[in-house]
Amino acid sequence: MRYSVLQILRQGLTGNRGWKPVWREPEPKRHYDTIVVGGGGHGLATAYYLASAHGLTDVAVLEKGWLGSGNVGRNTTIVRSNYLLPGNEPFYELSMKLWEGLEQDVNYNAMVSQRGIINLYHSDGQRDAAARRGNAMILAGADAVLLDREALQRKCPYLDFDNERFPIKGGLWQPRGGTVRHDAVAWGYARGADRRGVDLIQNCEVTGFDIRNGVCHGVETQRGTIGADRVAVCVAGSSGRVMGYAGLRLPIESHVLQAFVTEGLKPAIPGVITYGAGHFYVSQSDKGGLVFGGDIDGYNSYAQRGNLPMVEDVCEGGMALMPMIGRARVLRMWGGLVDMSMDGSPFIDKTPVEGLYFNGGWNYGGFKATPASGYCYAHLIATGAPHPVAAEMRLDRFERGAAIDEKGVGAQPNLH
Amino acid sequence: MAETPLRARPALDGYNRTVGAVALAEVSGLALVSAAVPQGGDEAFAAALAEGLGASRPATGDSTAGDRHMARILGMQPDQLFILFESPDPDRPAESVLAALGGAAYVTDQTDSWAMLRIAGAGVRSALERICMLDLADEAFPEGRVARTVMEHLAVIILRDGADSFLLMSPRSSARSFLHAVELSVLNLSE
Amino acid sequence: MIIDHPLLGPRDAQEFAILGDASLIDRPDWQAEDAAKLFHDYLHLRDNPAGEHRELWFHEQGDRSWLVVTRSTLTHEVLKVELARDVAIARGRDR
Amino acid sequence: MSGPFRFDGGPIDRSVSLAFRFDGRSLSGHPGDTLASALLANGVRLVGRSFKYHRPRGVFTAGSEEPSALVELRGGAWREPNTRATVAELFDGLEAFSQNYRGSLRRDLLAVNDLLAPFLSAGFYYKTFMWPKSFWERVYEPVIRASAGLGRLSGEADPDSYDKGFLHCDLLIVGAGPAGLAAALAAGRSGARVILADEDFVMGGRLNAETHEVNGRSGADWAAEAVRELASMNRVRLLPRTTVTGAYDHGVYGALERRTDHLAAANGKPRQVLWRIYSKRAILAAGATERPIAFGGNDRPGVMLAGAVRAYANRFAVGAGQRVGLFTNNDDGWRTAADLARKGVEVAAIIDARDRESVAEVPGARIVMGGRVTATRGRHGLKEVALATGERIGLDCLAVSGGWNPNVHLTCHHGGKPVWRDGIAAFVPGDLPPGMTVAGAAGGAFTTAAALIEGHRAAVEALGELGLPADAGDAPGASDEAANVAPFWHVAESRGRAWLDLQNDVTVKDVVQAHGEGFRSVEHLKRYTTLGMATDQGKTANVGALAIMAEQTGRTIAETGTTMFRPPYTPVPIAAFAGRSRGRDFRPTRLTPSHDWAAERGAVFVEAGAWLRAQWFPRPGETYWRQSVDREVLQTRGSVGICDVTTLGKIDIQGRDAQEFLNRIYANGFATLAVGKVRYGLMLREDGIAYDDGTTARLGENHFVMTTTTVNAVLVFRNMEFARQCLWPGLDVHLISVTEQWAQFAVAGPNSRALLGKIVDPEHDISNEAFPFMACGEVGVCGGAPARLFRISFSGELAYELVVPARYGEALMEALMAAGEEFDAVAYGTEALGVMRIEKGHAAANELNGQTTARMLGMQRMVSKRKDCIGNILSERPEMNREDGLELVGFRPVNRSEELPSGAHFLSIGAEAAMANDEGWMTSVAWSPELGHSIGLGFIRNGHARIGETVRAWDGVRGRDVAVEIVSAHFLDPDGERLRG
Repeated sequence: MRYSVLQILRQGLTGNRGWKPVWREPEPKRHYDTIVVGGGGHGLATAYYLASAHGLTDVAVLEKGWLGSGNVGRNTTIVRSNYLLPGNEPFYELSMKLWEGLEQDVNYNAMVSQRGIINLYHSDGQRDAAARRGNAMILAGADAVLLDREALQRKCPYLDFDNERFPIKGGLWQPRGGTVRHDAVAWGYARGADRRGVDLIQNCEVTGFDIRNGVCHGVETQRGTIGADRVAVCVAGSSGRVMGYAGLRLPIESHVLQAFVTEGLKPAIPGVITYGAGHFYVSQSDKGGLVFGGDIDGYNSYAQRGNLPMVEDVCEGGMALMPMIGRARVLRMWGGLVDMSMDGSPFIDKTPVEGLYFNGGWNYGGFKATPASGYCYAHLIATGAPHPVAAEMRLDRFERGAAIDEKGVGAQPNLH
Repeated sequence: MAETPLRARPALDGYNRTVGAVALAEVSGLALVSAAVPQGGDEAFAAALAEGLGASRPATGDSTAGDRHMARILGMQPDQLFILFESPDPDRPAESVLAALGGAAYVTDQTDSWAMLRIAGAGVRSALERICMLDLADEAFPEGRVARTVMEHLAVIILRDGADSFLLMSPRSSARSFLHAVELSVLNLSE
Repeated sequence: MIIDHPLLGPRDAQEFAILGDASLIDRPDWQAEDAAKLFHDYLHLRDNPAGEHRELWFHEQGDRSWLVVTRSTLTHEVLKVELARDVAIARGRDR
Repeated sequence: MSGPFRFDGGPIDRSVSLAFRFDGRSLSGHPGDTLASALLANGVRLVGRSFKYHRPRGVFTAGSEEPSALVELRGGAWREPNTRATVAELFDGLEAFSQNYRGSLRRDLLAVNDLLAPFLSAGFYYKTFMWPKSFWERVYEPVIRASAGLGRLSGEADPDSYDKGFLHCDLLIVGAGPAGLAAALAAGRSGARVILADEDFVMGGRLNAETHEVNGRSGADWAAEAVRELASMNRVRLLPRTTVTGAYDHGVYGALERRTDHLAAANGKPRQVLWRIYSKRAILAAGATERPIAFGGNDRPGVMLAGAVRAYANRFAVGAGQRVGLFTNNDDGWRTAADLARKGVEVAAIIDARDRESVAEVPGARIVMGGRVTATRGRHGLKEVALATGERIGLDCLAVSGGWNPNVHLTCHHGGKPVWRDGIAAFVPGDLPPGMTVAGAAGGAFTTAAALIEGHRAAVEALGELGLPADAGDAPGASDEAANVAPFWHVAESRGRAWLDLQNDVTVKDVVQAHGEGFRSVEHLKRYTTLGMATDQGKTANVGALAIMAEQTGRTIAETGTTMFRPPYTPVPIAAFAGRSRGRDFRPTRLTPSHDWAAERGAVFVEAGAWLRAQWFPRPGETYWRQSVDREVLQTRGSVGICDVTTLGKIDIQGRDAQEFLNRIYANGFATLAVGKVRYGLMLREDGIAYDDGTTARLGENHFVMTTTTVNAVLVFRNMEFARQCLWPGLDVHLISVTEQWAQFAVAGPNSRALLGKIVDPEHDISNEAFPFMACGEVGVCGGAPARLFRISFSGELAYELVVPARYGEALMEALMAAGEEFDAVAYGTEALGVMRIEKGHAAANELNGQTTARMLGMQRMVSKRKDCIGNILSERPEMNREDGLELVGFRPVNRSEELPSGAHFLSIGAEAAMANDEGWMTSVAWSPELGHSIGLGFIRNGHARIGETVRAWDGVRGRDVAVEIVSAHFLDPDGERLRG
């Protein structure tokens, strides 16, 4: 069923009883060409691009819960390609370009909304770093505008420019940045993959790998062993747990990142704002809630919940930056399981086990990477070679001394 | 030792204010010296402490009183103590401690590192509960108890030096922010 | 979170800074044949368990002790707290 | 009586009238009223509009679960959107406005959405608005955004203040209804430290809303007496108006106390206090929330929950209608009819979905057992209901009860999943957070008697677990009420839309459609339809919707499960979480010893981390910052300048093994530093990256003092403690920060020695011979003040750093300036400091940004390979030692009049501006007044080999492109003659 205005009119006039299921609920086959482990955003995108870009449709996505229950189901929805380092920026810019064509590509409105993202600076040193970053972005084909205080004030008059502690001096603006309705990304990719023949299998947790003589032949699941020529793991916060089944240790720790949404409000904040003197970033959803977040709690956790000190820290940043949000009420807060890597950058790579692939280490920033992650992972799986923009995202980079450390804090995941 | 013509400025400029039942006052004139115990030197240190200051060594988190120089010994870290006392030579308190302890500890002057503020009075714990995460109830934090903690993003050493009296110490450079935090806690509760 | 400090009793985790896996105590021998690999693994690779995790916490706003906290990463339950110095000595670290 | 809907009696203080305004209309109520009860008492039924279809909405509940009666409270900067009228305490002068409409509340233009409802079904927006592509941001989305949302922020800074606080207790009791009060009495009488928190402004919970008796007296009276007794206990803390919003780890709870929201003005006191409660045990006695039944047109103002109608009658003495009906599936609902009838309200009909005999006789009421309400009528408020039989009954209020849901929310905050209990047709708590027990209705014990017993018992058990004495006496007693309930979720015979989520406009049809489209897990249902995502988080909506999904899938409700409840229990203002930390108080401010001195001289200050530092000192006539900075640089280099450098981290290091320890902390050798000498040190992280540098002086055999950069002071100390305690616990070394202890001043320039000669007491020889470059020692200054002198130089000039106890810092600054008058000494700020260090090619924060190797800094030979030190091994990794790696060099513009852009990237001449050709970047730039042109430092591939080459400093983000020449980073005095002179 193709979605369109006409379809809506047709269905509306017939009591909305004719809508078809967005995806099938197939029984797993005994063998697939490729199994993607993890039905979050990246896994679904990988399956979609395996089918749409490489014609590989003998593919199953195995999801232990419900489709989209990964971090694509709980994040702050920001998309941007404002990275600094050559190992990252071209990859995120590819992702941005894919976002820009996503909805027409998958025939699903994911509300890709390019209302812009601004990272504020508060000192000359931060301005210099912003300029360096802006230049790196433009060199990689992205867009960047360095706003001085006056230009920024025209765009965002509600910020506390004269904050008595850390006055705002300007910002680095990426006009093409913005937000995307996160669940719809999962559903759009799922629907696109399903329509191309990919089996999406929910409530099917992978409990082990079938590895013989260093070669992976499939996976063990709650619903039995399923064979595959290639197994592509894509489980974000569960990376350590799942790859442990294959005996692999990773440069990754699982942490908790909290995020927040307020009650619905009439439009108050047009784009995405990121504070430069505290841990706080915010946007406003189309429903009206202020969606915001900050730093990770800092301790290793699989519990998907955080604690009060970080809640307070984030809200302190918000109040220092834009005290007009003080009377907006936090409606809901949640904790996501994030796969923090040793340099804050991800991995899309083969593993020492033949036929076993790994995608992870997305830290707290995996959502924006969803399309490129799927695209480059599919490229690696289908062609055997890394996609050029993901060529630095290798598991051996620490041995080589080629960390991609945007923040410059070294091999301590809770600082990234 | 010559008396220097350099004017000493107290960290809180001699602040002193009473709001309702709570009195806030800067404590000045006391010296503070840290004493680190060399590895393997615990016994020598205990003996020197008894000999030089007439004090026993407190456990970490506790304090003891000495019988010389009004000294109070604060157990700050497993191998480090603070000695709060009236220094015979206010400009060289570390040397005074070194003399008293006969080299049984590595000493470092901390007098100017901390702004010292005493908060006392009937409402004192209600005011402190707005900024201090420690349990200050009698059973949990009796007189003589000491802790380093954090209040309103500031490092603070808190010593209970009376039933309704606490000595607070916070880094000198942020003394004004610290005073503001404590003062506001008192004001927020006042009628 | 509350860390039950072995010397000071229960203290709010907000007083602490967290480093990570307690295996960071086991710094390799710099003169080992394969020191490069040992240091790489030591600094970068993690068991990252979903369950009991031994980790290093620094009581920065407290008594400045480094602690080894054994804690469940599934429930956050704290199972054991030790002075890291004692752990290090027990693991053979000295000078 | 203050209106036709107001009864006699009840705990409402009629001796005082409170004037208030709703949408500009002047109305009045009494102390004890909420805004909702006062509106109902005044006959106001239309209160707001729903989120999506803009349907009329009225008061639906009497508590914090309210989905419909949301208002903007107060005006101006105090405006508080989406405030539940049902919990807003009335005060004199209260002003409230309805929200979410265009035009007027009665004639909302956006109500057109309701007519288009067939085309706005669940998830319609995912299926359209995709063409043309560019229309999303420009056309569709702005329209959607403008019509979505609910209330409006004021757009002004929140003018109130907020506070935080920390409380400790043996037992936290959440909720002061019968279970909570019984628990508090038992624990309080036993002498335990107890905190009893309740979100209401009157403690007692449902006892105030019902006519039950406790210990032979009215429940409300018993509750009031219990509260009085508890208030007299000094180890019991009562927190009314306090919502426990979240259960965190290890017995920590977050609670929001509303301290001035019931007052006309906060009078400078904190509006709300966010408490962090440390509890050893907690009892959840949060009661239960009634749920509705879905039927056609069940969203109309006048359709209310039965328990709420009862609460308005009994507690607020307000009739929610004048001709009331009841639609129920349980016995409890019948109490509403009985209580209203007792108040003299006309109860016109009782429709009970259960096909059984009538529960009670209610005079004048038409009783329909096995009945169904299928539809309602009334544009802005209920006028009539229709039954499945076709019968129509005129009503202005329909009280609906579909049973009660235990308030399990806090039990889920650690991931516990509620479990379905058939007997009460409701979810009850599953796994509990450690230390928590549940008592009363929150656990499914719906009778008052059971709540009292459970509360009492829970307290006694908690004390037992804590090893505390329990001397609690007997539990209070109450007469048990019948509580038969038969699950009944929606009226299948309804043809019109039947609402589940009143605020977000989710109807039974939406759930059916979601199922048809494959969105069948509860999470998919929620996300696809927006069920339960409104400000009430679906407190009255979720279970009904789950039941309908269960019907669709043919599974039980238990199998269907429920979505996660997460904090906060009710919404909390962002400002409350922030407390005082905003504006000036966002973070502490650190001031240098010479701050006031500098401020008096008009210095411009700059934030450097937590510090405020003097950036430059403008003099009269200087209109542009660089005039001041150039003067400060030239005067320093020409004669002498003084700069407060107290912000540097300082660590006192002592011990028999202090030297060996330093040798392992620093990458360069420290094994041979003599007493009385200073050495530059470079610190690596274990990954081999250079992260800090500074100097360390040896003051004695076992005594060193280290300086770190300002920003890394805390991290360096932490890392050194780690090395000391965890890596080499056998070394005798001890650390203590002395950053705050010492005021430190750089005295730099050719006349610095002469100046210091006037300050340092004469018995100390500071001649070049006696006190050469990199010497240090303890001295006296100004006639005996203790001081330390270090002969080190960041400026490249003959220079010293002079250190005195912080209390003398300000006076020393004055003394230095006075002594320097004859040399025309100048105070210089961070800007001049920066210029001079760039002129000397010294790396600072812009270069040491955590991505820099010693090799990039040209210091690879300093990293001693003959010793163990942090970072040594991993600094040898191949990619960090590439032949064509980045190297720090200097840059100057080919056209000397051009200014260099910091942050520019380097491209070879003729190379296209693309990432593949990126060769590095400019880290720092300055105007060198001595050279008379702009200079820069930067990292560029193979820099040293390319000195003399011209490249582009490409700064596309600012539209600039400057031809620059690669030069040595040492722009001035490359051989360092000045500093040794």
